Amino acid sequence: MFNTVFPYLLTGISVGGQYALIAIGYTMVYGILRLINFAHGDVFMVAGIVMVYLNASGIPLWLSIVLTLLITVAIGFSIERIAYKPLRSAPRMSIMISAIGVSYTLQNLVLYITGGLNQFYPKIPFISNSVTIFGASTKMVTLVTPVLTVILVVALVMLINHTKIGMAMRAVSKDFETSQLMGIKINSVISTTFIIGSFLAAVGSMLYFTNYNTVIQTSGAMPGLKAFVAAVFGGIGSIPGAVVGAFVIGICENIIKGLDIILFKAGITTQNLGLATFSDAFTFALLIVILIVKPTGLFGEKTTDKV
Amino acid sequence: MKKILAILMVLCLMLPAFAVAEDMPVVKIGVFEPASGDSGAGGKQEMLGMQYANKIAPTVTIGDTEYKVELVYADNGSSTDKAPTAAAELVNQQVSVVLGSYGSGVSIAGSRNFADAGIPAIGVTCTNPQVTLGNTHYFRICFLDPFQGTVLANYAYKELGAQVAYCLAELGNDYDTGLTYYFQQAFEALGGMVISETFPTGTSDFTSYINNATGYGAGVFFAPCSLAYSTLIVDQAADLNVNFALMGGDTWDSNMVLEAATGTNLNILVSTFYQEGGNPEFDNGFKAWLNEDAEALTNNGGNDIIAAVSVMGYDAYFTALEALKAAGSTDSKAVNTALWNVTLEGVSGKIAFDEIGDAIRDTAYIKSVNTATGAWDFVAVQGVN
Amino acid sequence: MSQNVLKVENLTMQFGGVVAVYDLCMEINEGEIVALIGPNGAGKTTAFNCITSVYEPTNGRISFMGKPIAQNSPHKKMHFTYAGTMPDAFRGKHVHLTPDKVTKLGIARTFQNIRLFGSMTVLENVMTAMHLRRKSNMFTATLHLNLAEEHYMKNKALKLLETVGLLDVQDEIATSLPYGKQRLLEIARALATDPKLLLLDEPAAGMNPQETDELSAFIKRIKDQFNLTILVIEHHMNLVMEISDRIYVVDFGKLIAEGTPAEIQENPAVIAAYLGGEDE
Amino acid sequence: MRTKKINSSTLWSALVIALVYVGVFIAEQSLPSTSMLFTVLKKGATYALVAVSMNLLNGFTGLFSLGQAGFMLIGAYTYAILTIPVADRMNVYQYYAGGLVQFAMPVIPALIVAGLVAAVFAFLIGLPVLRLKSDYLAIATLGFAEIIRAIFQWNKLGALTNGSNILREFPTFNDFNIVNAEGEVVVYLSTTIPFLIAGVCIAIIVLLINSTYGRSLRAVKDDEVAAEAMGINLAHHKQLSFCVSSFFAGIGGAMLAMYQSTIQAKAFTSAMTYEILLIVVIGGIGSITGSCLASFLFVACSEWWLRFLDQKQMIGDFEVPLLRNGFRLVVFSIIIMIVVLFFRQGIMGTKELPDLFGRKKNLKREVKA
Repeated sequence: MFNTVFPYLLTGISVGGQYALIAIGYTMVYGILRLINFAHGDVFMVAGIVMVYLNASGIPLWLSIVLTLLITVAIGFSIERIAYKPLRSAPRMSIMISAIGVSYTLQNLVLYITGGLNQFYPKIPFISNSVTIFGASTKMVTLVTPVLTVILVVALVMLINHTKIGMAMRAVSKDFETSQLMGIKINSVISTTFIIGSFLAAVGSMLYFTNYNTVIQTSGAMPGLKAFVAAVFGGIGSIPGAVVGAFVIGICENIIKGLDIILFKAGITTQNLGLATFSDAFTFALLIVILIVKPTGLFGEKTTDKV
Repeated sequence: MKKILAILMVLCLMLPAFAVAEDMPVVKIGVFEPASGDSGAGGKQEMLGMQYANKIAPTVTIGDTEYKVELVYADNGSSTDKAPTAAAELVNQQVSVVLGSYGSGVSIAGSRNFADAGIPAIGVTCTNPQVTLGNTHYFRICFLDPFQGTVLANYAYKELGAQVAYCLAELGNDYDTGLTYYFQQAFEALGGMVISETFPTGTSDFTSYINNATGYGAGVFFAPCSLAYSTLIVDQAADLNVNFALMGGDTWDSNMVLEAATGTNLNILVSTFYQEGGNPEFDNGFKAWLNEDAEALTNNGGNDIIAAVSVMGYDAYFTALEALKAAGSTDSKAVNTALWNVTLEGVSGKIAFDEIGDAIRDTAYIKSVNTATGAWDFVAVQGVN
Repeated sequence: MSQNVLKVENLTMQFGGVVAVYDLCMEINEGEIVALIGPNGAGKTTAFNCITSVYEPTNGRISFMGKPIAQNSPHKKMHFTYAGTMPDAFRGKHVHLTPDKVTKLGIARTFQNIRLFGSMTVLENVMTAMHLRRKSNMFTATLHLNLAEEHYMKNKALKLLETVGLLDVQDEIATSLPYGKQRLLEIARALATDPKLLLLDEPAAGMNPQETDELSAFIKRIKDQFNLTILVIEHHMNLVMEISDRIYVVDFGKLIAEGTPAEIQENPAVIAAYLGGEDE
Repeated sequence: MRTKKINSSTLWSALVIALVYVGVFIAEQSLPSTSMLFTVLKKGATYALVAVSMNLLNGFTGLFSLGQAGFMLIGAYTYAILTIPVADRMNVYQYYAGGLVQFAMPVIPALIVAGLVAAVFAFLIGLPVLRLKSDYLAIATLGFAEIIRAIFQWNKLGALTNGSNILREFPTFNDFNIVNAEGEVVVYLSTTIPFLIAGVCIAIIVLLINSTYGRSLRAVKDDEVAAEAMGINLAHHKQLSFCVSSFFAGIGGAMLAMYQSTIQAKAFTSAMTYEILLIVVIGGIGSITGSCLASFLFVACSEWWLRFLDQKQMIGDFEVPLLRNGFRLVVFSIIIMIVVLFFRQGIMGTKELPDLFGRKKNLKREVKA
């Protein structure tokens, strides 16, 4: 039994780690701006494209990695300044539409630049290598991802709990107006949030695309959506929630993909039920169940409406 | 500010498309192919064949008049919901005949638009029987899925000795589902067992599916999906050290699969329409053209390995020219009537249509990836038996 | 003949550890104007919200016209955290209606922080409040087969606007009115639901002395005109003393006094509470 | 005085709408039927209906739902399953032995059934999700749309839905054309009829919005607590709006099927919902007229007017730079960003057609607030 389930678990943890890095970006932005940043998945995709083009230009790999991180951060920062900042006083719906617009623009821009063709992601040595663990063969990146994710999250939580900017972030996410009145520089807090989010998305993109070697303009859509679901699942606004949610969703979705064979081997079913069709749908079903049982997600704070 | 913006936007929209005056009369051939989306790469390679053919034969004599052949492109975006509008655009441009598409689903989706406008279409590599069945305007120059599926099943069972086959298809892709369906029919008829699964569009993690195949003890992994996915599957299968053979349909016949497989220890087999070297004259001319034209080379994936779909595109173009000549007019209805009797000695073989509008073909080529050299090795010419 | 219109028994409302209303008992008879007063944060609006079912009380029973409209007892899990009295008195029967049901029974209210429908005109605001007494269904209403009813609604709304003196601004967007007029519109809107009991939450807040004077006459007038029983929360003591038949005083969620205006003015506990309240 | 003014402006609006219909009809008889204009008009009419149905939810009830594509999918599939001619079923359901359903319904009843089925699904989905607030509701409905898509693609239901494969051969807009015995078209109706269907549906929505129910829905949008205090049953009215909206989204989906001539569950993704949401916002949240205008502009821009950007263009001997496949979409998305950032109220704000003819509606303050 263990041998049957283990490979799926392994993949699930790896996928979960990648989702987690994207989900943090969603959850931080939501915590501060109450904005579902639909463009975040596309920032992740653009990070992949940037890496492809930098590597093709012939500069050393380490330099392209550094530059990719910097450029992605710059893109995340400018998106906020161009598309969200002017709408700060507008209804929340407007900002969300703007986010959808940015997502649309990024995808179309990449479609135009790449001509709609798959771009091959460069191989990053060490993490691209194959390893065998408990009889299951996999890429090194599968093992590296969850470890790196946990390290980054711990660092982030330390940053939020023990630095001045972290304190400002917590204050802003508790009460936007009041913290503004208290003299917190809202704009720099928001920019920092976007910078951190984009940085993690760029790291996530490196792990992700090393695993799945091709980048195309729609590459960001599905991981983005899943990561977002993970963030909501864990209680949007909560960083540990996003991480837990991401791992739960990553593992569940891969178990579902293998559920037919697991059931088959356990002797419960005799034929293939085509359950793999529901690997995505299950993610959403799980989300809806959570929302109905606990409307603000696993670790979400309860909000009350003052009458 | 707002006013200026508004005016600028209106001006942008008003920007007229400048028509270019021509001395020679023009006959328009519609190219209904995906230039973006999952099948974008394949569609572009298919278009290369047409573009090369257009370069070789830029004019055609219809009746007594010489016409310049103009290719009109519409990108169907590899998706069945964009296809009707792309088809409508071609209809709007009043093309005489349409070539394409790569991918069966989009061909079916655009079919009705062509039918209603009375424009015939020549399917190039859309192998699902549904494309031509039950209509009189859609033709096709390639073999069909029941044939291809059977050929592959035969090969897998008899030559590879596989008892269990694992089939993986993209949800909602008519090409994938069709081919796996016919493969399954044939493979089970031979006495083998088939596990058939599907993956949703946009999937990038195939490890769980590959694990499934291993778990079922599959001898062959048959995944006739778009290029976007096949490269991912090849890459991930290599990492998982699988001990079964990977098998693909004609979509796998691409240098991108080669690139992904080079340096691994996989056994990859594909069925296809054409084997490089079948017509040296064409091969050399096409390669020379690719190497001259930087954009064409990029669209071919950066090297000059000839994809079978390019050859098919080339043949489709000449089939269209033959039909125009036979019709003696550029009127699409006349072309439609003429197409039934068109025959052509194409690069990929002899082309003639049966009563459904399908090409009469009974051979497929099977080739495998030489993972050391990164080239295709010819394996066999297969018929149904 | 005076029947209990509203009876509140041992009402306790607890949010986590905070007890907003503690063991509140009230009785309001038909035709009375009763005031509920107390310092800020004493739990007056929370009591209103319990009566109108916006909140579900932690413990206690609220009856309207002799029928319970809310009844609850603390959940077993709250055994240690529950801070009120009589945790078992109301066990056995659980009643919780949605606010609209309560309104339909005949309790209407206004809000302390005015809550008008911002996208609608003054007239539409009032007409919306008549939706609950409709006889048409979705199909007849959509196909406009209910013209007679629409006509009736409109006329009644216009009459109500005339009563509160807002006839001339019927086509203005409700939230564009000055503050005082918005309060009057809230009353008109509440009246449009055909209530028996009207709950007014600080109707005089933001009004100048002259408007306040007019308001007390106005409240008395509508009480007679529409046969109402009125419960009012107010800080304006002049108004309270002038219109109320009886007064309940709460502080820190607890009832500290009840009686006629004259009695309350003399009550030492009330004076202490108010003086203490002003220290804040 | 006031009532008279409303009447005259309403009259003018009716006249304008009537002129549009006459114009469409005449254009269809006189212009070549292959013109891109008609493609745009057909798709525009379809999108207009869907956008208005979404506006009913988002703009008039304040329910932020992103499930529109899911309900369109249900409508489209119901329509297709019910109307494919029996003779063609063997071909269409090629892997499922002709499928389960062995009859074909006329078009209009099938459209209504399509709407009803979508509404029934909406009712069931609404029971749990409508209790959720704002963003959470949006995510839950988005999730349900994805679940619906997966269910319709499940091969175990293939006898009904044809699995994930394409459905086709059902009647399309072109089948509305009246043909003579020789098969030549006598009267073109392939654009006029979709206009009529969409028109009737939108008219019903407009009537609903202007009824006492419509006022209540707006009250729910403005202030849920106050609406409830005024005796409006929140659950009931939200459910009602959700079902009505889904009913028309279902019909819109069926119209989309007729426009496309083939359908596949795969195409009804969240991207489709976002597209419709963009239309609603560009038109102005809370304006039916805006949604309609924006649909046509959106479709025309994305499918027609900007097409030339995808192909090489010469001005004299000068080749215009940047133009190649995909540039159209880049320009289009930039236009959308400009609209979103600089024209926040959309084309119409919350104004409607009669307001353009002088109906007084004091909305200044609200717009600012």
